[in-house]
Amino acid sequence: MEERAFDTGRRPVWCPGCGNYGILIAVRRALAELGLRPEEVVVVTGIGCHGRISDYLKVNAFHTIHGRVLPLATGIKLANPRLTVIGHAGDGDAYAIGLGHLPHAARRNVDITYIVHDNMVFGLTTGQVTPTTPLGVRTKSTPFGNPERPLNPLLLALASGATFVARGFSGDVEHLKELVKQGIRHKGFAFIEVLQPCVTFFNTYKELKEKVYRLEDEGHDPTDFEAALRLAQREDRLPIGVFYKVERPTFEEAFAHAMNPPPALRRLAPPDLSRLLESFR
Amino acid sequence: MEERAFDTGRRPVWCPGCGNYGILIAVRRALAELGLRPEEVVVVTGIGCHGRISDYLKVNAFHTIHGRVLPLATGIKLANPRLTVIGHAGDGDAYAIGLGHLPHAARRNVDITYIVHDNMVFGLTTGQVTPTTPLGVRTKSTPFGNPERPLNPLLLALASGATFVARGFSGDVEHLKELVKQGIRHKGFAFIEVLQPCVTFFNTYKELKEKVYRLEDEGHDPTDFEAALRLAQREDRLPIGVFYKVERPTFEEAFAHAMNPPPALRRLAPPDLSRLLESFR
Amino acid sequence: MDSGEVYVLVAGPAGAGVFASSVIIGKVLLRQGYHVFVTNEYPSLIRGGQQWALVVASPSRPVYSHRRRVDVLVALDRGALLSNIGRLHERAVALCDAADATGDPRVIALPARDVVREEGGPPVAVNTVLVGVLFGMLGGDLETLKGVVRRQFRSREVAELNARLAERGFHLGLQLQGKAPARLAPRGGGGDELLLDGNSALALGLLAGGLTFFAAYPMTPASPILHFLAEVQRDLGIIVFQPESELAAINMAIGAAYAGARAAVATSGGGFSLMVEALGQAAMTETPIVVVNVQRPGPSTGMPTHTAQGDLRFVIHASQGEFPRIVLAPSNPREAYELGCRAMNLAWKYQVPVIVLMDKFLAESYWSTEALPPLRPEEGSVWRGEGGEPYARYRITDTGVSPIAFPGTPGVLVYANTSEHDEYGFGTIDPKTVRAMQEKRFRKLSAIQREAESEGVKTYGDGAIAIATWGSTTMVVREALRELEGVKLVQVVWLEPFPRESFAREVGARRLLIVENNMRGQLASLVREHVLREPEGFLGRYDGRPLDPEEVVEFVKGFAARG
Amino acid sequence: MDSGEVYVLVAGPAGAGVFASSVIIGKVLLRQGYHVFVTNEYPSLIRGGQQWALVVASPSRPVYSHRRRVDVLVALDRGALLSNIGRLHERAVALCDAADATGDPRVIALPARDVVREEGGPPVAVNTVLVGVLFGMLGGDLETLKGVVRRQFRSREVAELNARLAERGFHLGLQLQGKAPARLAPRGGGGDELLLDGNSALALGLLAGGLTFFAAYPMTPASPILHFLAEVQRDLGIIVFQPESELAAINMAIGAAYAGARAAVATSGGGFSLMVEALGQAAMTETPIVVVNVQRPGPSTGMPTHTAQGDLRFVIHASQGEFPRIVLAPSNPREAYELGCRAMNLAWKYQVPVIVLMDKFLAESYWSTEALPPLRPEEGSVWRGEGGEPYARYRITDTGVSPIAFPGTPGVLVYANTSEHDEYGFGTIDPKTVRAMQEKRFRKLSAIQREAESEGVKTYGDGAIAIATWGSTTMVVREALRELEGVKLVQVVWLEPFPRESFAREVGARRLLIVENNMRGQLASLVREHVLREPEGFLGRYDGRPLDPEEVVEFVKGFAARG
Ligand SMILES: Cc1ncc(C[n+]2csc(CCOP(=O)(O)OP(=O)(O)O)c2C)c(N)n1
Ligand SMILES: Cc1ncc(C[n+]2csc(CCOP(=O)(O)OP(=O)(O)O)c2C)c(N)n1
Ligand code: SF4
Ligand code: SF4
Ligand SMILES: [Mg+2]
Ligand SMILES: [Mg+2]
Repeated sequence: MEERAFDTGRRPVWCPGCGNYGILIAVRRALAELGLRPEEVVVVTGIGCHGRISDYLKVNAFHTIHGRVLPLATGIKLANPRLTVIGHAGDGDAYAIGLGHLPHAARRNVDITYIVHDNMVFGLTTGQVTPTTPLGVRTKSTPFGNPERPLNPLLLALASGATFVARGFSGDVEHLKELVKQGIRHKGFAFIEVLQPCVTFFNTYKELKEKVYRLEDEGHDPTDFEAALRLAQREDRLPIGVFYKVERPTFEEAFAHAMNPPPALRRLAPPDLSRLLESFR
Repeated sequence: MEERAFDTGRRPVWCPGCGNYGILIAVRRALAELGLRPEEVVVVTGIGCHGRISDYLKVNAFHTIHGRVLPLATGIKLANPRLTVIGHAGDGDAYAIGLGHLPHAARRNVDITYIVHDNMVFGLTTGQVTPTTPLGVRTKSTPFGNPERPLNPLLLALASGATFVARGFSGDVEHLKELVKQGIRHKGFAFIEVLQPCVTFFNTYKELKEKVYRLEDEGHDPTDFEAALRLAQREDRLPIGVFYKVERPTFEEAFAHAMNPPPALRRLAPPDLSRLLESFR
Repeated sequence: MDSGEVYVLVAGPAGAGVFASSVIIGKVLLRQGYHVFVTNEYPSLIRGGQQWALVVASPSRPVYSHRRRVDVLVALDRGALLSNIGRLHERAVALCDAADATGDPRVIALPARDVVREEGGPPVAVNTVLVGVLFGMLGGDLETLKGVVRRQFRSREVAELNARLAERGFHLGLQLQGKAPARLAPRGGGGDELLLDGNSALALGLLAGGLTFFAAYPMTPASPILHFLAEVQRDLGIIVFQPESELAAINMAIGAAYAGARAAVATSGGGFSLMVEALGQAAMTETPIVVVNVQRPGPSTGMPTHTAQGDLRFVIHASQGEFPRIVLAPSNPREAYELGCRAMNLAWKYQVPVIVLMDKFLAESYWSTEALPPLRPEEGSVWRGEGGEPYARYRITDTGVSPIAFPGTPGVLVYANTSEHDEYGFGTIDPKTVRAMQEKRFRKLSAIQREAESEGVKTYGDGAIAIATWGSTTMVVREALRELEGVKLVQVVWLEPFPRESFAREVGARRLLIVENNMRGQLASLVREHVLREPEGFLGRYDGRPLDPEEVVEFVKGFAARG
Repeated sequence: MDSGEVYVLVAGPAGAGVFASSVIIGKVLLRQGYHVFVTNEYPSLIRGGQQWALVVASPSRPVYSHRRRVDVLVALDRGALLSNIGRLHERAVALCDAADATGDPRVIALPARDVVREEGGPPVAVNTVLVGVLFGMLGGDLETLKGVVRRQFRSREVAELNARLAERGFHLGLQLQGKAPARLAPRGGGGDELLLDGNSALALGLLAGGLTFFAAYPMTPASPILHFLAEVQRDLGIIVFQPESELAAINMAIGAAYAGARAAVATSGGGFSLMVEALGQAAMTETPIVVVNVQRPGPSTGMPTHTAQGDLRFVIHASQGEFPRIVLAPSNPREAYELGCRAMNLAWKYQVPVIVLMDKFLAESYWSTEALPPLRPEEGSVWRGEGGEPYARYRITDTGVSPIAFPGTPGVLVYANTSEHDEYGFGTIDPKTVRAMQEKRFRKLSAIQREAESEGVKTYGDGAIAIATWGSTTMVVREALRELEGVKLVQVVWLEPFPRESFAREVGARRLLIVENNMRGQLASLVREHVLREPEGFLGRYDGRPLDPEEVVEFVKGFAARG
């Protein structure tokens, strides 16, 4: 497969310089390098600038409502575990309105990859505060500065029991591509937080460029949970890479009784209810 | 104030032996010992067995819908910071349907006390799985055993930036009372997870009795975040007490401009809009 | 008493086995060839509240609902005796343990607790003894009783203990035959019949309709659907589970349906409220989905364990914007089964959300029901990838229905989009396309409307007065019809789209009364809107209880008398 | 051109200053004594999409809405020129930079970018030059223009730069006066008038109604209300913030209102969907709350930046169970201001949820508006603890309204309960109490209905044909009325409770047409339901655009011609 096999040919409408371009390319390349066929992949996208990615990724897609990427993706994966399911959410989508689903997807360990385009701002609605906007930043909804301490998504994912926790940077496409590949290969819930500058409403490009470094460069054992917790709290510099990784049974496995074939591939037939009816006699 | 000043005189309808009794008594005593007057306290209760507590606590109360204790309590506190606001939620209420609010209340650091009656089961709806039900446990909705790894509420609260994180046990009323007092005194978001056996649907009383120990007994510095993270992960034994405590500005302080007097105590008067209208000329 | 009917009320505190006893009594009567109906009332408490269950049985005619009559009260504690004795008629009797008895001459004190103690049973088993007494007194069949009792318990030991207790009670009862306010007249038959509650029937219907994915967050009175399906999931090889909220449940179900599962969810009003946004998502993406709403009294938390029909307008109009949907309301378990299956098939045929509107009274009452007809899932408008033009998920067609393919189909990409989109699913704001898409979605409505007209209205009896109802209230009115002449009952089964022509035709020039379990007359408002007709009378009940047939009779007679 | 009116279309890519230019043009015209209307259209994109704004001005009569006419196109790039030139009439002109020009004789190529470069401005400032050209050509007043331009920018330096650019453009424009398709005829006055958009007006109304707590999660097209209030919160000493979701927003607002704040929230359809459960909570606890829903086309995500009136039935029936509520729909900024304040006062008077239903066309269009009348908050049914009997939050009263006290009131405990409750707020299932509470809540409706009848319907003109509308469509029809004779416009301002008597009286025996920005005729369905009358005709538009006055004229004339 080539990268362009995953290109719908539509021209992205993101602002020039937007970090979403880097993510788009990283994902296309990852899919191509994994040798996946477009029809066996489903992306689920939230509402926001990030969500446009389903117009540009030539795979199956569900552009869902704001904040519900995880339940949608979970339903898809359970119905047909043979599909490769990837969720794309924004920081507003994932950490504001949709936050209630994240810890559950993590502990449930459903085998999907969840890529959060974290630009620390609501892009599509023209620049309001999100849960990851730094303290004090002025936005349209915080004209006197954000009064809320930002959320630490990595720490939250770790605390929730996620089995694969990584951070990427849209400005390092090759590295991000590798993370996406690892995330897709990981059997279980893969959480990838991507630092993605929004050049129009919160341009963090320069600062991120300076602060970001690859975990591999300083050495880190991704099976070390304590170390992952510590690294996730680092603020002076921002490590990118796989913070933590562990194998655990996936949620689909709990439904082995329903997977032969899975619901989506089942031939319709009248069920035999006679045994069930016994209890009503 | 005496404990019975906080008794509505209604007889609780909880099952005999239910852990909610212990919580009720601990809260009444805490309020009495803090010398609070019933009319300056508001409890917000969720839907579930725990939520009945507002029938038995003689203070102001809002018995809200399932899962919304935190936003309700936040609104109340912002409107009138002079009130002492206490939220009571169940594990279903707080960690299932209402989980999306917890990390935000924590990082926002609104000055309320949040007491979670964690019986690891949906009590009022007659015994289904919740996010804290241990793996493998059979309930009405998991007749073949719970397939989901339980959530660790303390770890989650710590990861979310809560400024006061504690665990209590309904079977140790005196100790719980002290925690509630500390929680109420804490200026900021105080999270108190209470282990509360449900004798009818998931009787953990014996096991908890064995596993629980007081943090004070082994010594712990509640300003040590790393230690708190470690203790929160302990499973062989279950420490109760204050895991972590730190002072940070509260959310109300961000609205100092609106607090003289606060919205709830404002005299109604037509606002002067003339300055605002200038921008429309 | 007339025609051998018997009305038994079992009452006691929560946890004392009131419901189990009522089902045992109902099943014994069913096995003895009776038509049976069982209903109950209980507070939203785990312990401490009083609850009751009424068993009605007739040897000769279908029992549609309860009545106010009680022949025998089985009181499981003194509180139950005190709070229910007022419901007994003159010749009725109350059975209770000696320690609970009062001086009322109708009270029969029995050594029930002693029997339990002698047999080494737990205190709670006193109900089994009293059920035994009941059948001894009424002249029931001991073996049938013991058989039913045994099957109620999983553990063999407990089953045998309870069979013994029932037998001992039975012998005590034999001595009371003189006091019996009724006598059983066993008839043959009943072998094929089921004693079925609305929730289970609905669940069976969903299964018959091909259900493979069910997600629900518990909510009284819909939770038993989840419990039932969770229990049978391994037998049927389907996915059943409880996610973190109703928001999660419906979005997972929509995801599953998009992927190709036959998915449904069930909840009550508060949970339905949380599903409103996703309902619109299902509509916009044309993802088939069945949503069951088992109504309880609102607003808000309201009365979790009581009954109402207050959500009709809500479910018809829920979610922003305009889209076609189907709303079906069964009145009894048989219809719950049929409409559960029909809902699945309609959703997959038209790719619209289908809502099944139940209520607590239907959901948690039991009716003896003839063997369920075999029903089957229909593939609907699914497209499994047989060649042709390039696949477009939202192909504009004459019927408005576009073939639905599932991801994974070779050579096909499926793009579902909650934003307004073109035929391929790509977002668009082009006014022509937008309009065409909106019209495409609504074009389905003409076929759906035809189905509504052809099967959306049922009638019973005839006369110069028409009574219109929907849902379980239909059963109450059917019961009332026994005492009414000149009345035609018009049951609206399809509430949306409203079968306006059939309804108008069936009502004709009759004077029209509407009876509903709500305050404001929601069916009445639909009749005004769609038939431009003001009903001549409205009877509503809104205290959390189903209507009594007696009050319906009184209302209709009063109306007829006024001319 | 007739009566000195002028229709200017500004078009360009997102980020090029289309809206800012249109507001500058509008304000200059306003200052020159014109009646002004500005509306716009844009895709839901931050960059890259084409957007436009139309400015309509008349020296002599109020402008109610847009028309299809365009006299001058100000094209900020070539794409804008190409995609909008088709909208120009024969004598119209298009102003653009020389590099963007085409051969169309109506196109006037200008050295706009050169001017910007010479003055050292950023490329985006080309719009200011072209606005200058426009006023030079039309004969506007330079000082007024420069004043308005200056005030548009915060930084003094940028303001001066833009004033210079406008002046240079103005001088270029002076040379084009011969080509001008219209000429400004400055009149006096206009000093007190505002150029006000619906969203800001609504926000001002909430403030006038005593708003002290506002929480909203951004959602187009309601977000500007949040932005406006967030900006002014310190001036007014109120709490404004953005929580994690709409679920949080409304529940916080309800908490704040319970505690004693005057609280409101604003959202669009998807967010309203998420507020449905809490709406019922407000109703059951009788906590006053104002919910603003700025409609956009659904279903689901639909078209975020476009307009529709598709949520009417939804908001009237949202949430389980039955409870009274009020739904108000302003048609223009003046009404948005008045009804914003009225909504607050009604909510606190009756302790019911009040919904203000706006739409994108109203919310983001600007109308020149006379100085706003001073309005004031009314205390309503608040009880500040002056003695008497022991306080009961849900005291049963003749009006159904129970005095509302706030926690902290000495000697008083306030228990709000979403479960059905007794007078003190304690949970109950007692049938009598339950019924009494339900009746108490609905008893408010008779007073509310009287208010609806007295102020819920407005009319314009008269004749044998009645046209009924609601919301911003009213403005389009008022514009159309200029070309129609014998038509009475009946605007329904209160949609719930429906002012059935006033409506029926105002329509009388006239033939009734209904015009709405939706497909299915939702006001029409209310008329059927409440007035038992089938409208003789319906005109709906559902492509995300407001109706054009021209199509209304055509529709009405066609109808009249058919007899
Ligand atoms: C229920 C609901 N509320 C609000 C919105 C409006 N909305 C659309 S996108 C968005 C925020 C997007 O922010 P984020 O997820 O960070 O995405 P970004 O645009 O930054 O990529 C919001 C609030 C919506 N579509 N639905
Ligand atoms: C929106 C909504 N969904 C579901 C319910 C039904 N419900 C009532 S209580 C409850 C669970 C209670 O569990 P928990 O919070 O653990 O409280 P407990 O009874 O164990 O104290 C549920 C699901 C509801 N009231 N509202
Ligand atoms: S607004 Fe920000 S996130 Fe959105 S496209 Fe532009 S740069 Fe990217
Ligand atoms: S069901 Fe459990 S939590 Fe509820 S009252 Fe009984 S013991 Fe307590
Ligand atoms: Mg973002
Ligand atoms: Mg619980």
